[in-house]
Amino acid sequence: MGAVKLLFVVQRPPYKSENPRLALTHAIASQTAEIYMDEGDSVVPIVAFVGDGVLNAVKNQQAMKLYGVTSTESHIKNSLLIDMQIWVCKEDMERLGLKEADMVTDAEDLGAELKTKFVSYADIQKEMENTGHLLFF
Amino acid sequence: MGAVKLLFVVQRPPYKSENPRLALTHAIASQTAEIYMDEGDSVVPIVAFVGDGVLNAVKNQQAMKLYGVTSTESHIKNSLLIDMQIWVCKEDMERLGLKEADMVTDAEDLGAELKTKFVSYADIQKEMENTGHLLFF
Amino acid sequence: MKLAVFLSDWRRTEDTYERLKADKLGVILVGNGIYHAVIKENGKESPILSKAGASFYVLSDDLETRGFTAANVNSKVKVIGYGDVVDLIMNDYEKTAWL
Amino acid sequence: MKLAVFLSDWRRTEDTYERLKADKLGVILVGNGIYHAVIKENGKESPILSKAGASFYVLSDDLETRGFTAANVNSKVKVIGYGDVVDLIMNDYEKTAWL
Amino acid sequence: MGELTIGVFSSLVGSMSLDFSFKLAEAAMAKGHKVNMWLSGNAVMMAKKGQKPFKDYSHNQKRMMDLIAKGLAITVCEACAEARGYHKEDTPEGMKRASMDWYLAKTVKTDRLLHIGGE
Amino acid sequence: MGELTIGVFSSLVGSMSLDFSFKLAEAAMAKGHKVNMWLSGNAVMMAKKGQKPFKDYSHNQKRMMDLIAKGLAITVCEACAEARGYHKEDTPEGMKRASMDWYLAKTVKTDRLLHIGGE
Repeated sequence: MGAVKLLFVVQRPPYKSENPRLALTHAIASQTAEIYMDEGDSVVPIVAFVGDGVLNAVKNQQAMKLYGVTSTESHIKNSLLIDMQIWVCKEDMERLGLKEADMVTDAEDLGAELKTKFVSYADIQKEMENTGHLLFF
Repeated sequence: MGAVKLLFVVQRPPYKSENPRLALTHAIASQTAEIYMDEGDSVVPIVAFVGDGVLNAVKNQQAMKLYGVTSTESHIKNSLLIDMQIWVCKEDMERLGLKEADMVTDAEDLGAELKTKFVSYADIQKEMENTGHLLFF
Repeated sequence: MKLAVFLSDWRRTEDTYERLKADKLGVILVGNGIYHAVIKENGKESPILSKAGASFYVLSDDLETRGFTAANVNSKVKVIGYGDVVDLIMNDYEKTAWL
Repeated sequence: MKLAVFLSDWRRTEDTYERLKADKLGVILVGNGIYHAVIKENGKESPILSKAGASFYVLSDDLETRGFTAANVNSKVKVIGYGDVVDLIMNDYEKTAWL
Repeated sequence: MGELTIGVFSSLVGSMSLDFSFKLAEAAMAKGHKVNMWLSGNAVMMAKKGQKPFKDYSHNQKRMMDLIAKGLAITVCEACAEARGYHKEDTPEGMKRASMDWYLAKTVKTDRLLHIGGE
Repeated sequence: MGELTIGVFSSLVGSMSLDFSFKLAEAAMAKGHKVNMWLSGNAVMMAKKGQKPFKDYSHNQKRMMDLIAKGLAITVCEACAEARGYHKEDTPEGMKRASMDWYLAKTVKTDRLLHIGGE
């Protein structure tokens, strides 16, 4: 089968449900899925935040300090560190009054080279068409 | 303390969450709460359906036949049977295009004398003011 | 793409549905999504049903669980069973999206 | 009545809040309700904050968990801690309603 | 000092309303109030011993045990627990199981009720 | 005949999306399709033996056991289970526990994926 693309689409804010966090941890698990796959197979995930889902990518989340729970910010940074693509919908940021300076733009503090991509909804729609399977959260 | 009034307000439709059903089962439990109370104390519940919560009181629910789960209709009928007041907001029924003929109006088949009361929101607001505690679902 | 979208909520908390495009789009109403097929709020049919070019389906088990029958369903929407849902997923569409 | 209302959602699925009346009304934004205190969707403040005569509060723990601080909060809303929530419930209001 | 009764229906991992409830109970007890808690619906997920404190998931067991030691009265809905496969022997030390009438009865004498009936 | 993989994240009692998933799996298997199921988030509530079949609560254990006997491949997220206090010895017969990569790997060869990522 070769490489299968998976698009994880997060449509809702963090902390009301566990599911936005699980979108990230499931996508990250693509790194270790080889043990269950045939030689040469792989999965290539992209996590895209759309609608109110962009609130997951607001920076400076203090979830660990205040509730002892890993923040979605931290999961996004871990994703960038393993070169997993993180997309955030620009139109939705603008609608909610969020600027790039308010968002997790990179994980340079962890040594990651990949940066968050701020994309238009049209880019996400195009990726929905190209991807093997869709996973909405 | 004597009798304490409790108003259970169900604001959301059935089957998306267990909670509208739990509103009814908790209210019904007022019948047996005496064992935990002092002599002369009692709780008097009313369950009011407002907003999309009125969808809980639509009749002919086939939840038992199709999913093996007691319907909210059945819990409403059991409530009437033990003389527990069931209120349904008229304005919300009208907004959703529901007529009294579409609703659980009584539990005569079980031998209940009490009937569902179709009330205006103003009646529910008034009861909120009179009641000891509010329980929103 | 040929996409089967599942809607399971009455009051929706996403706006993805309005933006989604597909060459062939099927909308399957399940769970509390069935209210879109039967309720006319303030006399108007659900805006869900105005998606251009889409085919609409409602799961009869979930309809009847909530006290409605095929007689209540908007004429744009076809009433189907679990077996039909399987066929739509496996034969008629390539991808699914549960919103 | 003196009523403390808790809002814990951003996209709400009830319309009780708009209809509720109280002689003294406190609105406590917790969980994802905090977004009403900090987000201006399409440049407009949340309609939640236009309830006449109400006092508005937001829980700082839930604000900071989501990446916001007191500096982002609408001037109509007071930032409070858990101890303040206790005092509001026990001293300032008689009844509570978690919508 | 007063008496506060908190009823919660939200799941262990999800909305964080359970986390909120325990932090509120802690703050209320620190001010000298008596606190009762009723866990029903998905909140009965607290009625299972041995929950691992991973950082990716809400974990309230430790705070709950500390509060029970300080006098928190906490009871879970017995039927809701059994339906989820939690039996008597799964119940954490100091937590009671009862039917819903326990909660109803508490509303009679409590000064305030905070009923968290949504997720 | 094809292969269908269903991923579910919804709780046992609540939205009835789990009930939907098992009925869909049953219908697909009746038509001769192979079905894989992945339970994560609150759907790991299925990973607890001995759930009592009360009529007031969704009960999927019986249907699940029947489908497993007929060849349903079902795996739950191990960390999600442990965080809720479900250990290896709690797991129903025939259900596997694994980390999330099991699900990811299934997406490679499956003909269709139905991912139910909300409550």
